[in-house]
Amino acid sequence: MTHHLAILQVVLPLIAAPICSLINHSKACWLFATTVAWLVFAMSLSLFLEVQTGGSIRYEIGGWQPPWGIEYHIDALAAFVLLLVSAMAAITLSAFQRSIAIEIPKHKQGLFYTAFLLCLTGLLGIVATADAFNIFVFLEISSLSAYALIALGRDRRALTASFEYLIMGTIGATFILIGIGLLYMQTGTLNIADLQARIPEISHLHSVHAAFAFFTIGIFLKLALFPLHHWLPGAYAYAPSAVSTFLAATATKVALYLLYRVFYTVFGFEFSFEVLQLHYILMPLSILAIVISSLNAIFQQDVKKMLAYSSLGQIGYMTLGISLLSDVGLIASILHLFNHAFIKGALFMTMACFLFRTPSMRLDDLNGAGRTMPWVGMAFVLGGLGLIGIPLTSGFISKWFLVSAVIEQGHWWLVAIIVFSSLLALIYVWRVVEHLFFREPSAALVANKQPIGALLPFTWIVLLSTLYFGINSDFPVQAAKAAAKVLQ
Amino acid sequence: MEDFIIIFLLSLLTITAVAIIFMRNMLSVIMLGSIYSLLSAVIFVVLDAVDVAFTEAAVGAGISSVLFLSAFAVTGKRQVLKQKNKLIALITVSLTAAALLYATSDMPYVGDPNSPAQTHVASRYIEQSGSEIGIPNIVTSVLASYRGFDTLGEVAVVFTAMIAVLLLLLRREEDQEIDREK
Amino acid sequence: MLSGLYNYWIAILLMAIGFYIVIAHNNLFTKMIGLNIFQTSVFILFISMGKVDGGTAPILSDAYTVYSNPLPHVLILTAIVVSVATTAVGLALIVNINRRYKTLDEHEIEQQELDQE
Amino acid sequence: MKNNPIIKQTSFLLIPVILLFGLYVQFHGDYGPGGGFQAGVLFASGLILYALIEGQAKAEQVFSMRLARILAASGLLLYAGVGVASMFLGANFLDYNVLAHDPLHGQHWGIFWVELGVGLTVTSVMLSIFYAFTHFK
Repeated sequence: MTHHLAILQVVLPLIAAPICSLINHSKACWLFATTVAWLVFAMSLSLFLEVQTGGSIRYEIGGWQPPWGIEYHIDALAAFVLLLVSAMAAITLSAFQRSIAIEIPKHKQGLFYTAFLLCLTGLLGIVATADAFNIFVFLEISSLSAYALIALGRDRRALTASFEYLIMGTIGATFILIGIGLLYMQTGTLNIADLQARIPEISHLHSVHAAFAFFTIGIFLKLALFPLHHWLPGAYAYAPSAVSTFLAATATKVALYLLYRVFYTVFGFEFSFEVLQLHYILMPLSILAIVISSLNAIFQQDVKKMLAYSSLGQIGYMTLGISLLSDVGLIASILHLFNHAFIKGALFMTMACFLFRTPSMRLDDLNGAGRTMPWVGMAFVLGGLGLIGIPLTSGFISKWFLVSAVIEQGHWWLVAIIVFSSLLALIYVWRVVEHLFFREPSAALVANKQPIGALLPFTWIVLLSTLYFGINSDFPVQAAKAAAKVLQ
Repeated sequence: MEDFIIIFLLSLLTITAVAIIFMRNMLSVIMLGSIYSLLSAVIFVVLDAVDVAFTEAAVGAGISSVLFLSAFAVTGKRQVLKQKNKLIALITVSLTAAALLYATSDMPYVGDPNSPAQTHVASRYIEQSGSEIGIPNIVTSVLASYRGFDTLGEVAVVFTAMIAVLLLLLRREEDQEIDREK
Repeated sequence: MLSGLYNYWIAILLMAIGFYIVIAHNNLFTKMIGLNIFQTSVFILFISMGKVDGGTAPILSDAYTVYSNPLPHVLILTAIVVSVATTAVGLALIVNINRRYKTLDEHEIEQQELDQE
Repeated sequence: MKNNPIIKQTSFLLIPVILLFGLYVQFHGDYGPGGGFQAGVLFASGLILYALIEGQAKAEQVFSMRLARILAASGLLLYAGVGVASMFLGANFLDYNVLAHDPLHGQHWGIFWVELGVGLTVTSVMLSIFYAFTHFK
């Protein structure tokens, strides 16, 4: 039975989604979806352990051997990302029941959980599959459900943000489809391992170069890498709290996973970086993303939007790690993917806690909220420290790896940029802290005793795990090293 | 002969697409979109993709148009059609088209029986599906069996679309309050 | 044969037109139609690469021996479904945007959002 | 449109033909062009035509929103269920060979059920999306 886990962890939420739509009762759907998410997490955990000891797992769907049938391939990198996605899904669903009950109209809650499960299915499917076209199909499952989930935000700007995401996302997916088409035209296959074997012989072809360009731009769009990031801040800022938390922690991470897969596995390191010299584009874009997004974050009045801009900067760190072309850089990138998912998840969770009592996420509405809700305020401070990259937080570990990779290459000026952007992070986190703790709370806020429920303990669990990984970083570092090894 | 049919149909398709750019009336745009789908369906028939043609005709010219028209009925008839960002659009589009034209320089010709696309994976479907699956329509064999998991994903996409549309369009009293505020 | 690449050239031209409509037009409705044209042109690209000279539709029969490639057909069947699903979700969003903004003009929507901040 | 006798009479002749053709396409997909998806779209168009001619209320008596939602979910479950069934019979997910006493029959059965699932889901999804748009006024 363990042999089937590779497919089951995608099929289980896929089967659960229609059942959830049939139940269509908010409380029952929540219980059902949460149970499913934890089961999926258990499956991906056992897959992860199995891959660590026994090597990667291949699964031939329909019993057809690849490249004729579709194959699943779970290697150390895929297992690591699957673990991250399923953990965040289980935590989000467990923590946000009350928040969802408040933010989503009651008659839509059953469908909300259905869409959430579908989004989870899509994200897991992208990671697990070893077939280029199958990636496209699951990408669309996750995107379509994400558009709907984002549009459920109370603010009407959620609708326009979601529409912009839909247009950009569809263009991105269609670009990826064109890339798949061009590769199929020249190789006759869709299986990733088969593509990997065949591309070196035809790497001189113009169509293969064009395919690479289409893949790159399509994935950059999905990843929201500067300058293709316009859809992201609005989408994260106006989405319901649960959706911002889940997507911020997983969606761009899965896009980054796709980037690793396409650059390293499908086209191969040699083609991507030695023939086409991709890093000459990737590095400047990463630096611009880091600097400009951090500057943008400073001037935001809405804290969720500020966090979204900060995410854009953090994506820059991850792609910067890739563009250094070294083993340490790649490990730093994968490690930051993992650590940042937890830190950003925790920060969006604290915002959801505040939203129980404050009217909005604007800075002025948060005045004094840290004093009336000290546990939440403390959580934000700790999460913010992780974001800046203070020692003893997990954010420090991944930045440490990144800085050592940079120094190894002798790019001292890059160290200056990383330090500068960390200072910017300090400024934008401090602005929020100042409003939370050093301003007088409004009378309405003091009087508001709305209970927060399970969200607060879960916020702290996520937060403490980031602190734990900051002090004892063995687990993420070993997993990231194993994952990086797969790509070499 | 077949070449001329294709060239003729592709030219018609181009004319339709160009007309859509300059059209000022939304209803005509929707109708032209429908004609565009129908024409592409005919092209698919000429290119031997009968299943695809069937689907494109039913979906593109049928269901899509019905959806566009029902959405159009809800959003109201008065719509100003203007163009802005012309320069940015032209630059982006030219770059994309240039990348693809660059790619065509070493593409196998349309119809080439020895191109990689025809000889590698696909040849097994054509040669073996009769004995492995036992049904004449190879497209069905590949769709439902060899690549059955893609089709499961496709059904999930359709299902997701329903959930998404219901989430967006289902309305109850609490939702209608927003209308009164505005 | 005029040229073996004619189909691809036209597909690229159509793709450019569709893409242009998506970016340049200010009306959200027209953007969706542009997106449809863009996607359909990609379908033509795929189906053209599956054509085999002298072949017939890939339905086995004793009368024929040469068949066109069924794999691109299968992929595009899925892609058509994905495209109609996207259209449905996009239109549902448009209908909602029209309700809350009373316009579908991108420029007017931006103006209203600036006023809101 | 409802009051035009010509449109009404023509449609009443057309609707049964469309529905029958839908059934034909569903079950003849193995031999000719077509299959679950095309059949589902055809079936849905027949019902949408009925809704346009006879009005939404009457159409929903025939095929209610609730029924559409249930059938959409069951179609997807049917498809995935075939996959799970082959898993319980000791093969990989969606391996139809084990569904009957010999592989060819197994493939036949597998494809039959899977296409039925596609048809069910597509019909009901297309219909409920159409309903959702017309309800939204």
